[in-house]
Amino acid sequence: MDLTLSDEQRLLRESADRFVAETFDPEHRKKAANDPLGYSPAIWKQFAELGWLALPISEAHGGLGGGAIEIGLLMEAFGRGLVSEPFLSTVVIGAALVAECGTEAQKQATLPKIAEGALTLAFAHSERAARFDLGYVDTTAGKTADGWRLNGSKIAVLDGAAADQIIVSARIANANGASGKQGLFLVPAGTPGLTLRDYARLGGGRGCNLDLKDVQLPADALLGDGTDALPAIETVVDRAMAALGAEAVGIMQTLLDTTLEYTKIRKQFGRPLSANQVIRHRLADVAMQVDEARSMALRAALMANAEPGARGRAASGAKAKIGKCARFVAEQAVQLHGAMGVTEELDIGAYFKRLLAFDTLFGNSAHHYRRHAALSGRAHA
Amino acid sequence: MDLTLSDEQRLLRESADRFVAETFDPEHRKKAANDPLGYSPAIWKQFAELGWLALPISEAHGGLGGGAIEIGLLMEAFGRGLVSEPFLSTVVIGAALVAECGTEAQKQATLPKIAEGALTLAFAHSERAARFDLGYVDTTAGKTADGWRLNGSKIAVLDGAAADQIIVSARIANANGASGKQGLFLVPAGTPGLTLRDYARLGGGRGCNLDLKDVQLPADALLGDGTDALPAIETVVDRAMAALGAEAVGIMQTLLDTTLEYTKIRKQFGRPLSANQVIRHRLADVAMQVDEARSMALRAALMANAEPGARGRAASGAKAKIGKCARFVAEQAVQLHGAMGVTEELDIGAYFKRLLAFDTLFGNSAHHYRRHAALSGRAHA
Amino acid sequence: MDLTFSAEERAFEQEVRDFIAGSLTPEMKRATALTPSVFSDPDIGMAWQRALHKKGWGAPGWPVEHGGPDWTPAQRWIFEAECARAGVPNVNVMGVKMVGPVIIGFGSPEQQNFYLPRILSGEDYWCQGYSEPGSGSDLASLKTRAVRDGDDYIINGTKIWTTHAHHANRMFALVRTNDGERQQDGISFILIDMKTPGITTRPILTIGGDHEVNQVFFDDVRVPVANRVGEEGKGWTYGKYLLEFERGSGIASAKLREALKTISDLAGSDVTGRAIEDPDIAIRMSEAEVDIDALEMTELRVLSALQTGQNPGAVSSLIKLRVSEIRQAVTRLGVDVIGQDGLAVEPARPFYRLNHEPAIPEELLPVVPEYLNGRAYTIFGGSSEIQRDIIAKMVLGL
Amino acid sequence: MDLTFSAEERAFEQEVRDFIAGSLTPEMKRATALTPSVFSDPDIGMAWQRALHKKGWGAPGWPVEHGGPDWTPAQRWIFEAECARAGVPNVNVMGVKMVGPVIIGFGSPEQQNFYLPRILSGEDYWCQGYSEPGSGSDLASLKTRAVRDGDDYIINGTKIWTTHAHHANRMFALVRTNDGERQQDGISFILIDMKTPGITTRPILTIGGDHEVNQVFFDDVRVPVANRVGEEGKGWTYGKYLLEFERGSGIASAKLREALKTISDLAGSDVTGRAIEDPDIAIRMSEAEVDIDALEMTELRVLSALQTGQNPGAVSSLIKLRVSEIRQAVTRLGVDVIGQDGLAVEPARPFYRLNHEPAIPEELLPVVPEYLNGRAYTIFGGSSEIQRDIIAKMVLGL
Repeated sequence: MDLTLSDEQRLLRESADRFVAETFDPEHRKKAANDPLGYSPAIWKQFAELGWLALPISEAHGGLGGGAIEIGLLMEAFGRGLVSEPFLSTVVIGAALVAECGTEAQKQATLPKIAEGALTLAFAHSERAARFDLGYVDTTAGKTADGWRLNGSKIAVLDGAAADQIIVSARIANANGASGKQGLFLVPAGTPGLTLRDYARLGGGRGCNLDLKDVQLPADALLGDGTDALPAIETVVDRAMAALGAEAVGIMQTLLDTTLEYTKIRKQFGRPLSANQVIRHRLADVAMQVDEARSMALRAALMANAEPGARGRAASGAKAKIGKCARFVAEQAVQLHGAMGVTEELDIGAYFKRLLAFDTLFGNSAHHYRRHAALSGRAHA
Repeated sequence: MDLTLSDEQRLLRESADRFVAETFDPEHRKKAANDPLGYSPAIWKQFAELGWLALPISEAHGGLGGGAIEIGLLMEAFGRGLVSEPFLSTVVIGAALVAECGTEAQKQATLPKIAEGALTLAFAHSERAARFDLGYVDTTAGKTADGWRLNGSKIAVLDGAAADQIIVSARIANANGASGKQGLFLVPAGTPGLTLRDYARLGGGRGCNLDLKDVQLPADALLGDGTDALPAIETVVDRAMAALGAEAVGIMQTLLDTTLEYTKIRKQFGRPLSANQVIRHRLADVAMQVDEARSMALRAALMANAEPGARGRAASGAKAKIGKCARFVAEQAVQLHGAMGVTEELDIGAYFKRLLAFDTLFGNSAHHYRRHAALSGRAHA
Repeated sequence: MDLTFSAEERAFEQEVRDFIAGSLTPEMKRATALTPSVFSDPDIGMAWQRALHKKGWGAPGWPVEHGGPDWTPAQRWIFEAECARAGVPNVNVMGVKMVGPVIIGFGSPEQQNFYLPRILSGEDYWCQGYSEPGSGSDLASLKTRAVRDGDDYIINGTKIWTTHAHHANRMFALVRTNDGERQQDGISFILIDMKTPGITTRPILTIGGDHEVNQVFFDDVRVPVANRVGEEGKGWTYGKYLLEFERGSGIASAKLREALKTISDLAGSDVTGRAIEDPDIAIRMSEAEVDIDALEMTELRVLSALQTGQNPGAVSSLIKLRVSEIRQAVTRLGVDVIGQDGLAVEPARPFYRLNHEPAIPEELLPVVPEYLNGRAYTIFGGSSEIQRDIIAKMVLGL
Repeated sequence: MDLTFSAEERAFEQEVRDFIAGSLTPEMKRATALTPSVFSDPDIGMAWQRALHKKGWGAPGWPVEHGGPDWTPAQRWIFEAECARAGVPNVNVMGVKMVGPVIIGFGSPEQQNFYLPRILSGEDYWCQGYSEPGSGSDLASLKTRAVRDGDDYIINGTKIWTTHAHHANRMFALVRTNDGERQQDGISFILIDMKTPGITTRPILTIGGDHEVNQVFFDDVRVPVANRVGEEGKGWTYGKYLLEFERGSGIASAKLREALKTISDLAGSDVTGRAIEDPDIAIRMSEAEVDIDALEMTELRVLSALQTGQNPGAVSSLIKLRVSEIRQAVTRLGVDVIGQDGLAVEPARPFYRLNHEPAIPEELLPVVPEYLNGRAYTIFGGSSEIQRDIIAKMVLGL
């Protein structure tokens, strides 16, 4: 039982905090917001040089073999700076899906490249009719003479337009044509039949919706051997939620710090806002919720390798609780900034929106309380 | 569109307010709490003399033909005084069930007696396994040579021990022995096979659990002709919830008034509690919720004769919303009274408990939001 | 006591419905639905104002001698409810509901004759110059100064959060003409032609990405003294009158019910993966609906009191708080209903005249901006914190 | 970073389990489950204290030279968690966790030699004389006065909310020995034999119907000066030390988890009509469980900091607030789980020794009284309002 950071972890945190503080200022964010790519390839290169892209990849595949705690340290720093580089998509999700499902050849072909910053990935899984159900996929993969043919539509593909390859989930048709288990397919950008509707993502970065119309892929586009991919998807998404939780904690801490500062300086009726007991108590509640969120993100990271039930409960619990805290913290930060809070003049708005996006991603708070209840055997939840 | 009181209604309110203020003081309540009957027959007689027991009974049966608004005016006054006389059980529910389901002979036999204060009723319907589902009844009524035989168990029978007759719901066995629709049976107190476990009721008055073991009844104990009683039960319970809502409003208003007074007088750190902005805002919220509850109780009363769907939505909406407001108002009244609030030294505790009982009776807030959603066609609620 | 309307009122209701059916174009309706704001763009809003004016309904709250329709409170209720149900555009409230009543109450006959018809007809478009940087909730501390110079005032200073200043040709403003003992005493109420030299506006984008509010700068702006309403130094009184007038006039429940219905329809459709099947969504819809029911009854209680000539009393001051909270709950529900499609930001405006296909279905576009912009409900017009201060003091006597 | 315990710690865990299995009688367990209070009746609580003392575990937080077991923070965690899981009675915290540490920190060797063994053995039962009518959250304004008379103090005044004063044979109290410039300066910390002439107690029934707290009156009560702990006028400092000591010592998450499990088991049983099938109940159970998870992690972070010799810092002051809120949520859940059976009031005490059959199943009896009595969690020991004042000032520097 030791919740203190190792020396390596402390160093990682310090370097991440420093790099983010020096690089991701409001000026930079404004530029990134207008960039069609949504992030800076030059900075991505620096991430690679700092070893961050190699962090969770196994040493056998050119990585550093780090875990959820290290990812969390980086993500929290990224949250503080509203970093929009596709770290989650490429490293936390993409690389992990390849590591979980891929054949050794597929791992060798992708993971070292990711580690050195030469390959970006995106994950196209959600569909509109699925809402937040990871098990619901209508996109189909039909076997052809020399490979696969994919048809369907995906939404909420993070960083899709910037990805060199998109990992697309599809239901593999059975011999009798009925749809069967899920498979994951590596689809290179620009493959014919692939249509992206790219958009600026709430809170920074890009996203897209994706149409697949008779997308032809070679046989080895399928990750692994055709085992149902859903358990691996659940594993990776549980860990991604832990990472997102840490990012949210960084955002919330920044909102708390900024709001504390603002209420001390801003005067109304001849005295600082922070002289109002109602505002003091509100800020006490905000601080308390930031602390609770921090505990839950840490817990989800520490449970990232537990058995699926415990891991899922920790991940859903964290996502649900942090989502609830995030709403409160974000809404109060805006409220306490008054009229300035509801503009794009201050950074507050950008942080607010990133937290809103956080709550929606991979299922909102209500969804994850329900999943938590179901995983806890409360059957009718 | 007129929401002002008629002259008669104003008079009724004034006389009820006055009578309650003069009669139901803390001294009286302490006595009533130790009374095995739970209320005072002398006062019940006065209720009759004031015409209150005749209020909603039709003129053809010795009543005054009043409606839900008049009931609401009385109930709000009763709430202010924490009245524990069995008005709800006998008049609002009992008489209404007889009026809805009974044959003309049954009405003639009971309603005039109720109006003149010579008969008290109770309604035994809830069962432990039913929770809040009015449609769930396991108690059975089997046909015998000369009547009925009832078996089963009931809980939460309000004012059961003081009732001259108890209206018991039971499922009438079909010819093939399978259980069929619900029937209501008039069971005189003391009928062999009837076992009451009487208890002091949370917030005042008495209640009991009831066991029926081979209770033999004559053929005319069944109210009406054997039509399924569930729709009538729903009608009567919807109206009872409107009446309870009005009572809750009276309780909440009293808690607000008392708490306002207390926070002005009680000093801490050299100034009144009410000088604290946090407490001022809390009281503003309490006042707002009392006002919302008042609106909802009125709405449920105005919709008491609407078609079942609209009536049910208004009643469930009122029960749900007032229940939520009641919890907030009650908990804040105690909180703001500090240590004194969590004792039996002040009246606050009794009012608090009556609101807690209100929320539970006929289904709590969550149950009625769910019923509201279901009645609104939100199917999966 | 009863909730039903009389036969005459029912007939009036039908007249309103017929009018709307004949006047509300599909374009107006679509534009209103796709505008993530309580303010319609002027081309849409003023088209509707002209239709209303043609019918004689251009200013429902005004006295008949100034062009009001002489409605009972019940008629106003019916009118507002039907308009909400039909989804009509919003007219220029700063004209019809704000400066109009002040001019009627305190303006000179010349001012009345000049300005009121132009509001009715939609010829003038007004904005409100109240808040300043540093003087938001604490409005009386405002610093924009009007110095007398012959028959003119010379105005210097700045106003902020000025809704539609970039569309308006006129502004009514509170300016400091004197340093009274109390801050409130030196304030005057003045009408400003927005084309006067020395006025510049700077857009401020809202958190939802809309250009709705502005900062307005006054640099030696010369305004005739004749443009002052009422007495010099009494502007605070007129400004407060306006707020009171405004408070009694809105019927929010009908609009909230319509907003909820829009979200509810989305939740029932495939475009959101039938979000309504999520029990959290279904229950929260009932919670919001019940909250609207309670608000409606409170509004009806006020209406009924007005109808019978009584003073509705303190209850009306609770309404603003509830309305803003319920609005936020409804917009929040919208965000949860559209789920991950809410990630897509569409920066172009207006949504009803995009010249490209949006990334997500059109009807989903306003949902997140409405939630984001709606954070202002509990801030603008007196923050919820200020409202609770007021309720504690004025309603509860604390 | 990891959450697992070492092999030594696992072995200790097993030792604790074995001890509990061998010492906790079914009667103790049943009595604890049926007591709607955080305070066990003394016959139950002190039986457990004796068992602990026999094992050498009578005062886990004390230094080893005074009879403490010399545990690491992790061992204390394990001990508390196992005790919570097993549902052991509560010992006399006013003795072991409150006055004990003060006597250890500031008492004379004579006081230490006399009182500490009697706490460990369970021979003495202590109550706490802090609050007075009018001096609750504002404790420093207390008025009970101790006037020096030779080798005695003569005490006059009254204390209120005195838990188990009717069971206790000793009280530690804050009394005013001087009118200092600051209110805090004239307060002394004194140990009082409850059998001293002039002491009377009046029961105060809690809202849940329990006799737990009292008002205690002092009428010329003569107490030796030798019973004062530490210096005259320094009582406030000792009292604060006690509160800090107390704050770091509790591990609340394990008990909350157990309380939730009790409610959860009821919800899954026929005795509540399987309340768990109500989705509202199921979701709120998950909400409470997740809140407890968060609290547990926060407590573990504190533990881990203590373990490595660091100061856990401000986070510990947030814990009291969360614990009280979560406790209330869990007791509230209990009320909803038992539904209409909650209407039945059972006035007799204790529930585990009723001499009649209760109207509702025995295991449902404590549920409503626990909720009712639990309203005090956010009031006693510094109300939530006071806690937030403190957090704003001490944690946030406002």
